[in-house]
Amino acid sequence: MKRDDFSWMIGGVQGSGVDTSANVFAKAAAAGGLSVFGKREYYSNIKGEHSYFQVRVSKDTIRSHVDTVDMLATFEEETIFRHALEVRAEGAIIYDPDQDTKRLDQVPTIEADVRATLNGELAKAGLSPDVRGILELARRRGVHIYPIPYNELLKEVGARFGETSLSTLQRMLNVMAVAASFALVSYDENLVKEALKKQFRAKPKVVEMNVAVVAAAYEYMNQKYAGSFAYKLAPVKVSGETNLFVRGNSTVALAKQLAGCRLQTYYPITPASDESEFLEGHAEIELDGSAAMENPQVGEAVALKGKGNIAVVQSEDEIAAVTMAIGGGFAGVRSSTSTSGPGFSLMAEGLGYAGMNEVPVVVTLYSRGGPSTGLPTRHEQGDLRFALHAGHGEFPRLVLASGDLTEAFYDTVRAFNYSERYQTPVIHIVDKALANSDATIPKFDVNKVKIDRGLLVKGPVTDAVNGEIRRFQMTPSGVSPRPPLGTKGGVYWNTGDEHDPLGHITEDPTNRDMMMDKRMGKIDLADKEIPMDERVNFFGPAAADITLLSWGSTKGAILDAMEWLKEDGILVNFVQVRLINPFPTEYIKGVLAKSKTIVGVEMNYSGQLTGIVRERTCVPVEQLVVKYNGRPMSSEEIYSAVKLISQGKAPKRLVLKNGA
Amino acid sequence: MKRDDFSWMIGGVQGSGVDTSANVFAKAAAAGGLSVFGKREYYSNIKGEHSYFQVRVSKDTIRSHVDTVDMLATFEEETIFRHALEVRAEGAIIYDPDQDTKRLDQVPTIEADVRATLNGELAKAGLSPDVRGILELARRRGVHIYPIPYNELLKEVGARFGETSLSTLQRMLNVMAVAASFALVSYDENLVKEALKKQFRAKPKVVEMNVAVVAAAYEYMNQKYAGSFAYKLAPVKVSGETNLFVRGNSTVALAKQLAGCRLQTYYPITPASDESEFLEGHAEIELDGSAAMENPQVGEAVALKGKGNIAVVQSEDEIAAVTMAIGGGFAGVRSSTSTSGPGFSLMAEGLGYAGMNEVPVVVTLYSRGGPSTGLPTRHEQGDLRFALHAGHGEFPRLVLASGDLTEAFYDTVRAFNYSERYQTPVIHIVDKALANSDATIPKFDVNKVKIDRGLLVKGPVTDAVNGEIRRFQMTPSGVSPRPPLGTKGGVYWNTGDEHDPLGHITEDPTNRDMMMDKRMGKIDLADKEIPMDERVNFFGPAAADITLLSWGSTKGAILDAMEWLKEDGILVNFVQVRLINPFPTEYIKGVLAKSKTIVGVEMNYSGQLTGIVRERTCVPVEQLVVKYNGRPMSSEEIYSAVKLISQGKAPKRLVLKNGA
Amino acid sequence: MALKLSDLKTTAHNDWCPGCGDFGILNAVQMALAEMNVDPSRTVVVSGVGCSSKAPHFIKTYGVHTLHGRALPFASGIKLANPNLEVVVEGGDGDGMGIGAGHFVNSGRRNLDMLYIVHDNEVYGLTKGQASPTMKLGMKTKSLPLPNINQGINPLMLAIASGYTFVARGYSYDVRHLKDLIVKGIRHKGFAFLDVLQPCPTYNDVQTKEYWAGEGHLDTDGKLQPRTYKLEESGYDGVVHNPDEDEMEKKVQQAVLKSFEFGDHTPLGVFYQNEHVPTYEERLASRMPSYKTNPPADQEIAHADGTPLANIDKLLEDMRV
Amino acid sequence: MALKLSDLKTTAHNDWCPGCGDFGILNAVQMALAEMNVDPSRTVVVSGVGCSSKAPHFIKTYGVHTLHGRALPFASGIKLANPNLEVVVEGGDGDGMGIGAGHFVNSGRRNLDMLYIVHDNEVYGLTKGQASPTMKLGMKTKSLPLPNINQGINPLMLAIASGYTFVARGYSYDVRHLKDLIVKGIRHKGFAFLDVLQPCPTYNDVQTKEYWAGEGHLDTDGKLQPRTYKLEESGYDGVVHNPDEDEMEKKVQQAVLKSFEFGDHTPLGVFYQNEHVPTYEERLASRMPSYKTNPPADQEIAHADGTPLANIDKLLEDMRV
Ligand SMILES: Cc1ncc(C[n+]2csc(CCOP(=O)(O)OP(=O)(O)O)c2C)c(N)n1
Ligand SMILES: Cc1ncc(C[n+]2csc(CCOP(=O)(O)OP(=O)(O)O)c2C)c(N)n1
Ligand code: SF4
Ligand code: SF4
Ligand SMILES: [Mg+2]
Ligand SMILES: [Mg+2]
Repeated sequence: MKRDDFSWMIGGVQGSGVDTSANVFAKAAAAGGLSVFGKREYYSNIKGEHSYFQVRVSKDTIRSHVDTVDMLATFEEETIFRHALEVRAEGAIIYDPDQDTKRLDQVPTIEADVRATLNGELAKAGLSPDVRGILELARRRGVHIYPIPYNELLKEVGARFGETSLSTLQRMLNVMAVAASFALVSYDENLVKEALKKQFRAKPKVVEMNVAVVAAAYEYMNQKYAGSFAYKLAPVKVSGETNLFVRGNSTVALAKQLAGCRLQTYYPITPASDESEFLEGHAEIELDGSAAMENPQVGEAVALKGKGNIAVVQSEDEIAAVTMAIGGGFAGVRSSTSTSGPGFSLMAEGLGYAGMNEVPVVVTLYSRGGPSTGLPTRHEQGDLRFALHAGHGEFPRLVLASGDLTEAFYDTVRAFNYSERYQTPVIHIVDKALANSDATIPKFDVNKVKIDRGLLVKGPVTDAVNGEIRRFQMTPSGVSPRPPLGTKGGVYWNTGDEHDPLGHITEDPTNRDMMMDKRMGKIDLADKEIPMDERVNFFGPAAADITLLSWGSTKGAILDAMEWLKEDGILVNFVQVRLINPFPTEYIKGVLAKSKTIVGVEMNYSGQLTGIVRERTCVPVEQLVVKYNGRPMSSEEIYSAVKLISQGKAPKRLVLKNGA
Repeated sequence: MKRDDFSWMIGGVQGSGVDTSANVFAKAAAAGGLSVFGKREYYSNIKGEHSYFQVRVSKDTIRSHVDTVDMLATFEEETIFRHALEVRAEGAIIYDPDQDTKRLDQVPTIEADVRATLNGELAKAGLSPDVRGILELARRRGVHIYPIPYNELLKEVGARFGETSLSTLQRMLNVMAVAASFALVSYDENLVKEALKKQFRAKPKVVEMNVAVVAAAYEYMNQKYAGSFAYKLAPVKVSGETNLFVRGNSTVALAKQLAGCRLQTYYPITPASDESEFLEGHAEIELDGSAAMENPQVGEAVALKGKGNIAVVQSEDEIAAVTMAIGGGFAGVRSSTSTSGPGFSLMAEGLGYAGMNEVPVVVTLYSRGGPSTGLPTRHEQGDLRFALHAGHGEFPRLVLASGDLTEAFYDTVRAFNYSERYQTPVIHIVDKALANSDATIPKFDVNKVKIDRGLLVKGPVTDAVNGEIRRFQMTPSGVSPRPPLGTKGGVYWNTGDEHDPLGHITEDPTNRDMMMDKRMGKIDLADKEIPMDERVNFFGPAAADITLLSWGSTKGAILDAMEWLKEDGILVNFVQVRLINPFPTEYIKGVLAKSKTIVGVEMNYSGQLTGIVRERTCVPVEQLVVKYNGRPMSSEEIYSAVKLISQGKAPKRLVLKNGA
Repeated sequence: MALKLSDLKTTAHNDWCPGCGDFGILNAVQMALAEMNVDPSRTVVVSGVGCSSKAPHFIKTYGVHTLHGRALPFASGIKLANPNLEVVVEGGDGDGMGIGAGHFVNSGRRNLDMLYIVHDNEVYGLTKGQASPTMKLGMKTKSLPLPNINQGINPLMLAIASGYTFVARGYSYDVRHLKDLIVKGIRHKGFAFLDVLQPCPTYNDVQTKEYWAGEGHLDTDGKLQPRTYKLEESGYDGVVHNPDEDEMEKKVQQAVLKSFEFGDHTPLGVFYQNEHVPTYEERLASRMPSYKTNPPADQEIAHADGTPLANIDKLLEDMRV
Repeated sequence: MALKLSDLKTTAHNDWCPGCGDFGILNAVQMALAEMNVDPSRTVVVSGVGCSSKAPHFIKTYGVHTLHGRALPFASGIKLANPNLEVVVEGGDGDGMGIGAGHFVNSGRRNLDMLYIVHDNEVYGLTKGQASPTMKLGMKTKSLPLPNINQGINPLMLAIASGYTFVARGYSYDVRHLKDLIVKGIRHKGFAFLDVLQPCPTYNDVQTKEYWAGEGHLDTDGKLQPRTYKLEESGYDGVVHNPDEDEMEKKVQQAVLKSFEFGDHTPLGVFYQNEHVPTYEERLASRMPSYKTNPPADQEIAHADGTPLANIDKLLEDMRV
């Protein structure tokens, strides 16, 4: 396994600018045409706990994080204690020599267990339990240590701007750490400065000072350490195609705007609310000017009515969030709500109501560490089975799960299309590892996006009898024309009870059978209609020794690992299931029939997809690779796991445990 | 197929005493040593809609209803219109000749579809669309029609008691219909009178009048129709063993008292609330006097403190119901809540919390017709998958489903034992067909009931360190000693977040893995410990042509059908899964390995258990018999279905459709 | 074309008990809608689950019979998506203030322009007469084996505390007066709450029609004294006339004090009305003016060929590296 | 043995922001428990989810950190099962009156003998500063991109409307006074509600410590005028002294009127207290006397050999055919 990339990490106290620095780092790298993948880890806390950000950059495409750290940038002691020993031999640690004497027992936020382990290692090595000791331990393992006198340098810059407040100056510690890092790998200083300008766009004064900080850091590092670090990071020629640097939440929000979602309800919850807040911040929507030319009616409407808009509503709880969104669906508006596990648990009853009344609604489920409150800011794919079965009784629902940020974008649009086409709820799972990861991806091709509103009736109904519309009339496909509430020409009813075609309650057994067949039949219809390329991805050779079977955010790490495995001559292919319901049974059966060793790879305890595969195909998937410690799978872990499996050395249930 | 039993039906408007009459009928039959099975069908309505009760009695054991009606007792027109054509040839209809001219179109509660069908049949036969017409149609099909002048007879009885109010007298219409029915089959008049005395125990005046009504009806029928109806119903010698005549809800309530459930929370919902109301009506609990002798300490407590009691609390919703019950579990009290689908949907989050904090709690899930509000008073087994997966993330739970009233009793006790032994929520599914069915069953053997409180710690904790108890300490079994809140000797914490052994929040990945393994491992432990005879029932020959695979209330109908199938020489066996989680995988694999045709029999659309069997065993169950029209399966339907399958004539998914 | 009362009736079979107070409320709603000459296909009646919540099936407008306790958020979603619809919400007291209490309180904070009618029968009708949240502590109806173990809440005070800008009480057997209140409630700009005393003859044998008519409550001449009276006739004025903080506070306080009267001397009518609080629709429009001219339900989202009408180029530009 | 304050502290790491008002409340709770010399192992602190709801981990009694919005029913279950435990509930304003509003209202109707302390910071702290239900319409904190779109509720009035028999307000930086209120609330026979003004320096830059201390609110001498005052010092008496309907109603009305004061002149102290309403425990005991002598948690349910202690023979007899 040969990595040809650069894995950089920065850490610090929650609220001290760790995010910003990682962003600047990533943007500077992306501006140089590099591929970037960022991963953030933080506690369920507002201020004070440790958080860290790992950014991996490469000239080739990368889609995941690795466990190895090539360079660790720090400006306080906790990050040193926690991460110094993760840095690889020949890697680098940048730190503030003022911290040298800080002792491990002075950091209350480090868990007792972690502290004990470190103390043990230091004692064994005969080193003092302080920053000096831990850095010495790292040095003995071959790590290069780069002290940089942050405060001194900052004061110098400050002096030039007449800024003497140390606490103000220290807000730039993070940028200095970034610049020092880039200086060590001789990255283009201007790209860093450009990134800063973008980051602090609205505040020219801030930009100016930060740019000066960058210069100072470069100067110091070049003078002191020029050539001492072997790895060099060079920008690459940017191809014609433009890249975006995006985060999962925003990607989904953007797609909702485009898909025509015009009512979004939410109750705050990690990691879902960022999406709603993005939408709220962009609630008025620009409309395509070409509309005017192409379709005079639309053009007139645009001219007359101005912009589009999305009503983003913070509700009192998730029961209200989902039922309000269903209300929007009733009114003919594409509506959705976004939540994560605890909120989704409260939506079960509402989902069933939407299924019963054939109302389109999209629930974006940001899956995080469960059960219960669980690990609110950590990773897991633990909600798949629940998404499939949430709600009492039987009703149709589609469940789709995205594997990366690009898929999350297009899948969001599809979720709305499916929900209107099949007039039923759609659950779109985006796991935490996508929601909060930042990466460079190719620009979205807006022209590829098509809106399909299914049998939505626009304009007055003409076939009402006695003013009554047979909303739930039987049709060959099982889908009935859907005039929204407010449509002229008649009226109809809706009820959570079993109902007749008008929507009135009836307990008649014959009608019951018809209605159940109508509703549940829509899943068979979807199974027939939805093309396979929206449902499954297949990677690698048609025949292979090992077939990986997975879903969701593990995609990136698997693809990255597959490249290394290929170099090692291990023949692996990979089926990524994206539409879990209706399940692509025949396709999967076909693939698995050709497989030798099938390996279920999932970030949960029980291998939920694997269970679904067994249920649908009766193919026993006997090798599992699972992880449930709250940390996402790295490409290295998957690489090692598959290697072990290929050597016949893996237990049937291999549990991955990396991550801090 | 030869039925050797008597299937009697009575119908009437909701609130007009249909239930009472069926009860009297059943009790009179049971008092004669007969086996009784009753089934009630009613609308989701308070007053005015049609309801009917079918009571099947036999000298042999019976466990289900049949579709055939031997005798229909009516006292108003709607029952005649709805059920006259269900009566078999040579069967009987008792009716009030005052109704003769009542027209079909005068009964607004009959659904348009039903009316149209009847009108069609009458027109085809050239008959008038009234009571006279429909009875004539029945007569042409070989049914005996027995008019009885209810009001006249009632007035005569009234006169003797100085009661002239017709509306008061008409409250006895139902009893008169029962008596007339029994008279026709020459059943012992005294047994009917005894049953009345039991029914109206508290009201001697009412008993007296009703007894007179019985006498009058017998006299009239004997005089007029003696010997005209071929079937005779005779009491049988009652064996030494006493029988009970019970209803599902009360059975469960009784078992909760016995099991030591001392906190029951509920929010009203059909068909669950009857159970809570029964408990509320018997909130003070007699204690076993022998306690005093056997264990002086207990004896003293009893003497000192008086009776036991159960706090039954009506909560504001089901979220409160389940979380309150968990609160009771925290305090060391056996606690439970009872609900049906819509309420259960609201409990998903609470269940996960109980799983995370290892709190014992029992949820009795009365499964009714879904999805959503669905068919609130009708039957379905549609919640199995949801019960298995309700709640985000992964946590242990046990799911058990009872097949008949006897099982419901013992399973209730087991549910509490499991929940304390494995310190986790237990969902006990009792489907509507059990909740509201009445039957004679052998008296419960209270001596067979054992209470197992698992690792509950009674008395002060002695191993607290610094006053802190390691409530979630690691143990070889995964189960930790459980001192309830309030235990002296220390304190500990609980949280929905991932936690350390003291119950404090921690996001440490190593602790996380340990805790997940601890919790989820309890299901493996349960799988090892719970004896197979509590988990599966197996009926019939070890090897058979057809293996029926089912769960829940279909048990009775399947067993009854098997007797007829045996007579026909069709070799059938039957596996009834009672503990769905942990699933008895190896056992079921073993059984299915020996099976030729495996048939999943379920009262839902998709064959939920069948899916679980495929998931766990990878055995494809390719023949389904399902029913989802809201009506329970009859033994006759199952008989015919299996027969069809044995002849190779059944579609792979056979949908049963009987019932009104 | 004027709407006739009969135009608002459906053929759906009504299965309420004979003598149920729900009938009066149903009539009043239909009379109000007819009087206002609403367009049935631009009107939506939303309900929860309970006896009372079956009402939409008997009214020939769009009807949405939702989940137990959730009528308000469903209705809010409909109104938010299409603020041009007339939305009336109906439901039981258990539905609204038991399982639905959280939505009740928080919907008051929003002030969407809708009307909410609660059928207040002090019991859970459809599940057979358990005590509802409006039943007083210790009261015993024929449906209760033992006296009520919970305190009852005062729905009017709760509504005022929750921020409803129109708070009134009607009586289901005073159909004309009730009809007037419904018209006022619909016309009110903001969220109107209307509590309706609704006898449930099947389960509640305390607050019966006869009780309200004065049974056992005789004046000195031995004549029945009705237990209700009209606020309007008593000189009470609940309306906030000017956008004035002081007047507002005084009227709120007056309404709270008035809401304590219950039992032998129960006021009917408008306790409080304030149209000077901006509606949620107005608040949304102040954030995004196009909400008013181009609300969600009116928006086109796609060209004829299915390509999206939204233009996200600017946002994409922000994300460009 | 007297309990020391330090006995009530845990070693669990406290991760609240520096300067958070939660610290003051935590101290006051610990001081109150120490003063009352409670037995920590007979005391349970129950909370929901939010910054404030982490409190139990810092208090060395039994602690139950539950689900968002569900602290009250969890606590009720514990108290019902073991009425001899001292149960104190803590939680955020979002937790209690947003998602938890339904339980808030309906718990008032029960009047279990517990204390509920709400950390009222007008924001959702743990999810980064969204407006909570107590924030007034139009208010803008630094965490909000736009002014608050919902009306705020008055938690005291809501509590009174819901039937709480003790309603009070404290301030987290007046720790001694707050401690006294907590002691009173715990001692109160019935359900006590205590709203505590809790500055959240991270997200709420309007109701800060400085704001309450009088920033921008000067008297004629230019001195800071604190924005809070003590009811006790103003001659206000919220206590119902006699079991008298009239006095009760007057005191309720007085409390409602007093609850309108907020902002520049914000009362702290006991608004209302009435011990003449029977507690839920008493109501249960009046139905089944053994509940008092032998509450659920004290009951033995099995003999030593596991056979049940309950004797259901009589009930079985009723079911015999
Ligand atoms: C989640 C849920 N829980 C319980 C029920 C059962 N249920 C149906 S109606 C009802 C109460 C009805 O009382 P109310 O709202 O006062 O209406 P009323 O029947 O008195 O008009 C209940 C508890 C339900 N449908 N859904
Ligand atoms: C069902 C559910 N929805 C949402 C959340 C996310 N959540 C955690 S804390 C919180 C709000 C906290 O606000 P508040 O109760 O006022 O407490 P504070 O943090 O201000 O002390 C929310 C919405 C959750 N944990 N559970
Ligand atoms: S139970 Fe009461 S509320 Fe329900 S329909 Fe009958 S009378 Fe009306
Ligand atoms: S966010 Fe606010 S409430 Fe939460 S800990 Fe920080 S200061 Fe306190
Ligand atoms: Mg009601
Ligand atoms: Mg708060």
